[in-house]
Amino acid sequence: MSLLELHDVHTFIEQFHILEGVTVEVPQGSIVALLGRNGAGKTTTLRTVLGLNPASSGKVIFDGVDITEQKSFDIAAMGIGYVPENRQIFAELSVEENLRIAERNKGDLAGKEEMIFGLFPDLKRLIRLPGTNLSGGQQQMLAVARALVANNRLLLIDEPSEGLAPVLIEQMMEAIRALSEHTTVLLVEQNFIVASRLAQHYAIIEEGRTVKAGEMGHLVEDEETVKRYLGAA
Amino acid sequence: MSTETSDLRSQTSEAGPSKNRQRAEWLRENRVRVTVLAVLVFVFVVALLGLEREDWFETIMQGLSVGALTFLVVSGLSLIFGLMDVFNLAHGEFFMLGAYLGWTAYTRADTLLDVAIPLLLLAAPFALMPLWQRLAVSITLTGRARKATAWGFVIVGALAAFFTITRFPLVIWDAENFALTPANMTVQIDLGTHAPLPADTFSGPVIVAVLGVLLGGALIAFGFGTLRKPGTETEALDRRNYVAFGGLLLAALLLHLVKEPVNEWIFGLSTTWRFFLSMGISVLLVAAFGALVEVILIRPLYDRPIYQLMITLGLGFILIELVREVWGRPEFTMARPAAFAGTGEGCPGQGLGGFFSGCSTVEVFGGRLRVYNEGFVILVGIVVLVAVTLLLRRSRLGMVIRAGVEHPEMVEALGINVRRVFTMVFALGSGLAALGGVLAAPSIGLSSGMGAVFLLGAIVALAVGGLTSFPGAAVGALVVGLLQQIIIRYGQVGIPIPFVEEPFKPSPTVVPAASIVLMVIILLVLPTGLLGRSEK
Amino acid sequence: MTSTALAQSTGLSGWLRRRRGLLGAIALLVAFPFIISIVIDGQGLAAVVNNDLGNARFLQGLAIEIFILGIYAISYDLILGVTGILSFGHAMFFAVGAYTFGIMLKSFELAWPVALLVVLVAAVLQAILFALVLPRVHGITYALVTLGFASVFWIVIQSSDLADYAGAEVGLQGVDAPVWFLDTTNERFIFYLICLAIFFGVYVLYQHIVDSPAGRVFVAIRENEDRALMLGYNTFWFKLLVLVIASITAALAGTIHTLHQPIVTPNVAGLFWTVTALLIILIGGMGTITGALIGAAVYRLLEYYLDKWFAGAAGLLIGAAYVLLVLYVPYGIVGTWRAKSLRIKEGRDRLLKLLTGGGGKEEPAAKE
Amino acid sequence: MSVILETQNLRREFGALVAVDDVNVQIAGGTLHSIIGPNGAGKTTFFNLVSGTLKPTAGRVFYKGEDITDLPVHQTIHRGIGRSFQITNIFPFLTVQENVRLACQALGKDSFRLLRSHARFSDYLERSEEVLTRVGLAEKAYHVAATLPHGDQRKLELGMILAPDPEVLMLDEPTAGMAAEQVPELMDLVQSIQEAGGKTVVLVEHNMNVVMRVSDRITVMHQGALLAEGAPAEISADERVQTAYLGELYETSAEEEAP
Repeated sequence: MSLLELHDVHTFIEQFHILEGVTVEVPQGSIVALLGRNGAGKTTTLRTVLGLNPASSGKVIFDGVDITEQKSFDIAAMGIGYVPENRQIFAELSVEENLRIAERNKGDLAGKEEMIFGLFPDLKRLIRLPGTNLSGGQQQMLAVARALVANNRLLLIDEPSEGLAPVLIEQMMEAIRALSEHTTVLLVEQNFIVASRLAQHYAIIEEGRTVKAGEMGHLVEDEETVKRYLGAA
Repeated sequence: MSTETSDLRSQTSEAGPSKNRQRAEWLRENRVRVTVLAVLVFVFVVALLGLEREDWFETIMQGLSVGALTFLVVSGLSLIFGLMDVFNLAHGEFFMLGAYLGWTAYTRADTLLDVAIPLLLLAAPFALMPLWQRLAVSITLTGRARKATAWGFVIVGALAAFFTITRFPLVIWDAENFALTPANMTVQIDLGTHAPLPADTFSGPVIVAVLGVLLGGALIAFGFGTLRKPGTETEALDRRNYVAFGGLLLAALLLHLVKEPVNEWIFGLSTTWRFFLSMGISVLLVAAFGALVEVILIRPLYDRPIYQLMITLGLGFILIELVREVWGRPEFTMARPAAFAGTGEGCPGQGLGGFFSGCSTVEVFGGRLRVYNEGFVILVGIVVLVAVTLLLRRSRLGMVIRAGVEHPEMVEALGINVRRVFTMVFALGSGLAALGGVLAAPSIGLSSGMGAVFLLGAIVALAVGGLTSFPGAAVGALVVGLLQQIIIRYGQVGIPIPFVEEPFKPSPTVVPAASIVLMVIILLVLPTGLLGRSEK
Repeated sequence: MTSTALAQSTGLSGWLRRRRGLLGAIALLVAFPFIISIVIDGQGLAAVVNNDLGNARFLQGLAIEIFILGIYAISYDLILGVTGILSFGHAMFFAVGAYTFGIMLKSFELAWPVALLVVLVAAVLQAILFALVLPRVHGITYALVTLGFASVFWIVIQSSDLADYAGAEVGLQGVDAPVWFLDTTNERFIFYLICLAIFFGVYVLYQHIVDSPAGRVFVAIRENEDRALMLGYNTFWFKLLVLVIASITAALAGTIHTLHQPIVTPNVAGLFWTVTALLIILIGGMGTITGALIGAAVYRLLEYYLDKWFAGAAGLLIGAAYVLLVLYVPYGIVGTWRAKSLRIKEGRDRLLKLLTGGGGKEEPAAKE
Repeated sequence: MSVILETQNLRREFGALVAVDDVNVQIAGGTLHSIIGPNGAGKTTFFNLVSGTLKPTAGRVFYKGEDITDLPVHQTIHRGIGRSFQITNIFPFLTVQENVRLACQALGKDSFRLLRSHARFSDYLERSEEVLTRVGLAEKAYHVAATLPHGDQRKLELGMILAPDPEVLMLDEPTAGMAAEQVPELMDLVQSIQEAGGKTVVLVEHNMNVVMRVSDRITVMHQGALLAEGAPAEISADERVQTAYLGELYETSAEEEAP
C-alpha cells in the first residue's frame, strides 16, 4: 500500500509553471529517490506535497487522505517531516530549541532523545550552541534530527549529501538507512551513487514531469537511462 | 534549483577558531557599527556635559520617558515587521485609539459598559458562522450575482443593526440626537459644553432593540457566509459554536443586569485603580481590534507587500476619521491619576524616596522630575521591555516567533500554524501601542493627530535601531527620546558658539527634524540600522 | 504591436487618427465651460469669457484642481508605477515647487519666468538629493528615508523661523498673479485653457517618455532591476533621470497650485499629500499613465461630492473606498479595463482560430 | 590562442566557508571552455566572481590583460562579456521580443533618448528579430515571456546574451531543467554560435555528458578547488575526476579514515 501518492500534479510558482504532471508513489516503509537534473522540479515536488507551493491541479494523497488543498501546517501535523534544501536551521535558536520547536506534543523530544543522539552523537555535545555556529555538516544533521522529533510517518529529505565531506556523507547515509526502518522516506538526491545505495524505488523528473519510475535495481543496470537523464555514469 | 552560493562545506575539525580570533573577526565585520555607536555615545555625552548638572539629569530622565513611550509604539511595529514583513503604517493610530478608549474607560466607564451590550449581541451571531455557511449553500447563485446578494445581506443587516442600536437603552445618550455619538456626548458633558442627560432617555420595548440587533448581526454574518466560495469545505458546526453563541448572549444579559452596580463600583474606585483598569481594558480592546484587522485586511495581501503598506496607510486614515466622528474633533485632556497628582504640604518630595511621597513632582540631584512622566512611564517601559524579552526568550511562542522571523515556511512545515502566530503577534503589537496611548494621554492630551506624531518618532526609532531587531527597537527609541530632549533643552539654554555673542537656540519645531536627519545619516552609513541583521 | 501600429500611420493624418480620443477629449473640455454656461447657468457664451460668476466658473476651478492633481499624480506614477521606486516623499516634490514659486514672487519679487527658472533648479537639486541615497537603501528603507526627507521639509516649512517667507502653520498666502493670463480670479477661462494645455502637454510627453528607449529601460528596472544591470544598463542614471523628470513635473503642478489657490498650506508637504498621489494612481491603475488622469478626476469629484453630501463622514467614506479598492480592484480602472480587453481579445483570437480551423499548434500544450 | 580571460588565486569566503579556494584558470580566446563539477563544487560562485556579480575575498580577474576585478557589473557587459543565470532570469511580464530588444539596446547610445518611440529605432528591432530567429523563438516574439514553457525561457535567456554580440559568453547551466531531448539541440546551438562567430564560451555544467562532446577544454572543480584541467579526452580518462564526479570519492576516503 502506498503511503503517499501524487497524481499528475501541476504547480505554479508565481507565473512560472514548474510542475507539469508529476506522478509518484511512495510505498509504505520504503525509501523512494526523486532523481533528475538541476531545475527539473524535484524540490518543488517535495514542497508541493507539504503545500508550501500548493498544486494547482492533480491530487496529493497521504495515507488515503486527499491533502492537495490542505494547509501546510495541517499536512505536516498529519505526520510528515521535512528536511529542506539549505537546511533552514534557525540561526537565532540554540540546537536544543531547534529540536524543541519541532515538538507537536509535550515530551516528544524527551522520548526521542536517545534515538536522535544515537544517530548523531555530535548534536548532544553542541546542544547549547546557537544554530548559526554549526558547521554545514552539523547543520545537516540537525535538520534531519529536527524532522525526527515528532512522530512522523513520512520524511521528505532534500539533498542530504549536498556540500558534505565524504565521511559525513557516509554517516548521513547510515542515519537515513537507520531511520527508514521506522519511517517511509521520499528523498531528493543529486548524487546518484548515494541515491542508488539508499533507495528501493526511484522516479525521474524532468521539465516538471515524471518521465520514468520503477525499482532502483533496474535503473542501476540501465546505464543508458542513467546517462541520458542524470548525466552520470 | 539549488544555488551553490549557499553551499556550506562541513569542517571536520571541531575546535573552530579560538575566542580571541572570533572576537577580532566580529570587530572587523562590525567595525562600521561599532564606530557609529561610539560616535553616537560620544556626541550624547558631550552634549550632556555641556549642561548644568541638574539640567542633564532632568534631560536624561525626560529622554528616558519619551523613549519609553516611543518604545511601546515601536516594539509592536518591530515585532510585526520582523515576523510578518508588514510595515504597519496605522500603528500610530492604534496608539491613538488606545488613548481614546483608555480615556473613555477612565472617565466614562458607564458608556463603555452601555455600548458593550449591543456590540456583544451584534457579535453573537458570528459565533454560528458554520451554520450560516451551510444555509448559504442553498443559495444557488454563482459569481457576481452571489457576491451582490451577499453584500446585499451585509448592507441590510448593517442598516437593521444601526437603527436598533440607536434605540438601545443607553445611560448617556440622547437617542433623538444622532449627530452625537455616545462617546462624543460624554466628551462634551465632561467639558461642560453639553448638559448632562437624565438617566435612561430611552423609551420603548427593550425586546425590539435586542431582537433587532441580533437580526442585524445574523444578516451580516449570513452575508459573509455567502461570500465564501461555494464548494470549499465549511467548518464543522459543533457544540463549541453554540456555547460561544450562548455565552455571548448570556454575557450581554449579565452585563445589562449588573451594569448599575458595576458602574457604582468603578466610580467608587480611586482614580489610580481606575487608571490601571482603563489601561487593561484599552489594551485588550485594541489587541482584539488588531487581531481582527490582521485577519480581515492584512491576511489577504501577504503576497502583495506594497498593497499591504497601502492598506495600513488607508486604515490609519480611516481610524483618524473614525475617532473624529466618535469622540469629536476638539482636543481634550485626561486627568492624571491621584497617586501621581499630589501637591501642597511636603511637595515636591525629596530624593529618590520622593517618588513614593504621592507628590506630582520630586527633586532629585537638584533636578525637578514629574513622578508620572519620569517615574511611572519609565517603569512601565522597563517592565514591558523585560516582559517581552522574556516572552521572546523563554516561552514556546517566543521561540516560534524568533524562528518565524527567519524561516516562516520551515516553521509551517513543522506543523505550526504560523498564520495564527502572526495574528497573535499583531494583536500583541497593537496592545502595546494602546498601552503607550493610555500612558501618554495624561501628559500629552488626546487629539486625532497624536498617532501620526508618534508614528514618525517610532519609524525613526525603528530605522535607527534596525528594522527587524527587537533590542534594536529599544535602543532606537532611547536614542530618539534622548536626542529630542537634549535639543529641547538646548533650545532653552542655547548653545554657546565661539565668537558669537548670542547663543544659538534651536526652535522647538526642529526637534522632530533633528531625529529624522539622524535617521537618514544612520541609514546611509548602516542601511540595516544599529542592531539590524544584514539582509537575507 | 507597436510596430504594426507604426506601419499604418505616418504623417499628419495618421497622427490625427491615432490621437482622435485625446483630441476629442481636449475639444470637449474646451467646450465644457460654454456648455455649462448655457445649459445649467442659462447664461450666454460671453459669460464664460467675461468671467461671470456661476457654475461654469466654479466648475472650471474644480477642473483646474483636477488638472493639478493629474499632473502631480502622473509624476508619481512614473516613479512608482512605471519604474517601481517606492518613494514616500513625493509631496515634497510638489511642495518645493509650490513654495519656491510663491516665495520667489512674493518675497523676492522676481519676474515670473525667473521664478520658474529657480523652481526648475530647485526641482533638479532635490531629485539629485533623492537619487543620492538610492545606491545605499532599497525597498521599504528607501520609502522611510524619503518619508524622512519630506517630513523634514514639512517641519522646516512650518517653523516660526521662516514665518516671514512661508507663513508658518497658516501657509503661504497673498501670492498675486504675476501676469494677466495667469490670473485665476479675473481671467478664469484663460487660466483654465492654459492649465488644460499644460495638463495634456504633460500627458502626451509622458506617454512618449514611457514609449521611448529610456522608458522601456524604466519598465525593465521595475520588472527585474538586477537583470537590467546585467544587460549593461547603469540603472542608477536611469533612476536619477526618472526622479528629475518627476520632480520637475510635480514642481510644475505645485507652481500652478500656488497660482490657483489663495493659500498654499503646509499640508501639501505632508504625508497625506503623498497618500493622495498614491490613492489617485491606485484608482486609475498603477503604471498606466492614463490612469493617473482618470484617477485624479475620480478622486477629486468623489472628494467634492462626498464632502457635499456627507459633510463630516466624507473622510471616513474615502478611507473605506480606498481600502476596498486595494482589496478588490488592485489594478485600478485603466489596469482592470486593459486586462479585460486583453481577455476579450484573446477570446476573439481563439474564436477566429476555431472558425478557420487551423493554427492549433501554436497553442500552449493542452492542459486537461 | 591567446588567453582572453584569466583568474589569479581567486578566492571567496562566505563566513567560515571557502566557496572558491585559490582558483587559477586561463581561458583561451575562441574556445569552448567548460567548468564542471558536482553540486556544491563552487562552480556558480566562481562564475559570479568572474562575471563581476560577486566580489572576491582575494585574487584578481583579467580580461584581455586588463584587471576587471573591481569593475561594476554593468561595465563588464560593455567590455564584451555576456552571462546567463542558472535560475531563469528574464523580464517575466514583457514580451519575448521586448526582452531581447532591451538587451540589444543596452549597448547602443540611444538608451537616454526620451521622446522618440522605441519602435522607431529599427536597428534594435531588426537585431532582436535576427537573434530570435537564431535561437528559434521568432514565432513567439509577441508572447509574454512568463507564459513560455521552461525550455523556451532558457532559449530566451540565451538570446538575451547573444543580442549585444559579446566576445565572451558565460553560460551557467543553460540546460538546467530542460528535457533530455532538448539538451543536444541547445548544445549544438551554443556550439554553432561559438564556431560561427569565433567567440569564446565559458560553460558551467553539472552534467558531464553534456559538455564532453562540445568542449574544447574542461576544468573540473571539486569542493571549491581546481581538481583537473584538460581536453575532454584527458578529463574522461582522469580517474580522480571520475571518482569525484560520480560521488565515489567518499568510499575511498571513508576507507582511509575509517579503520
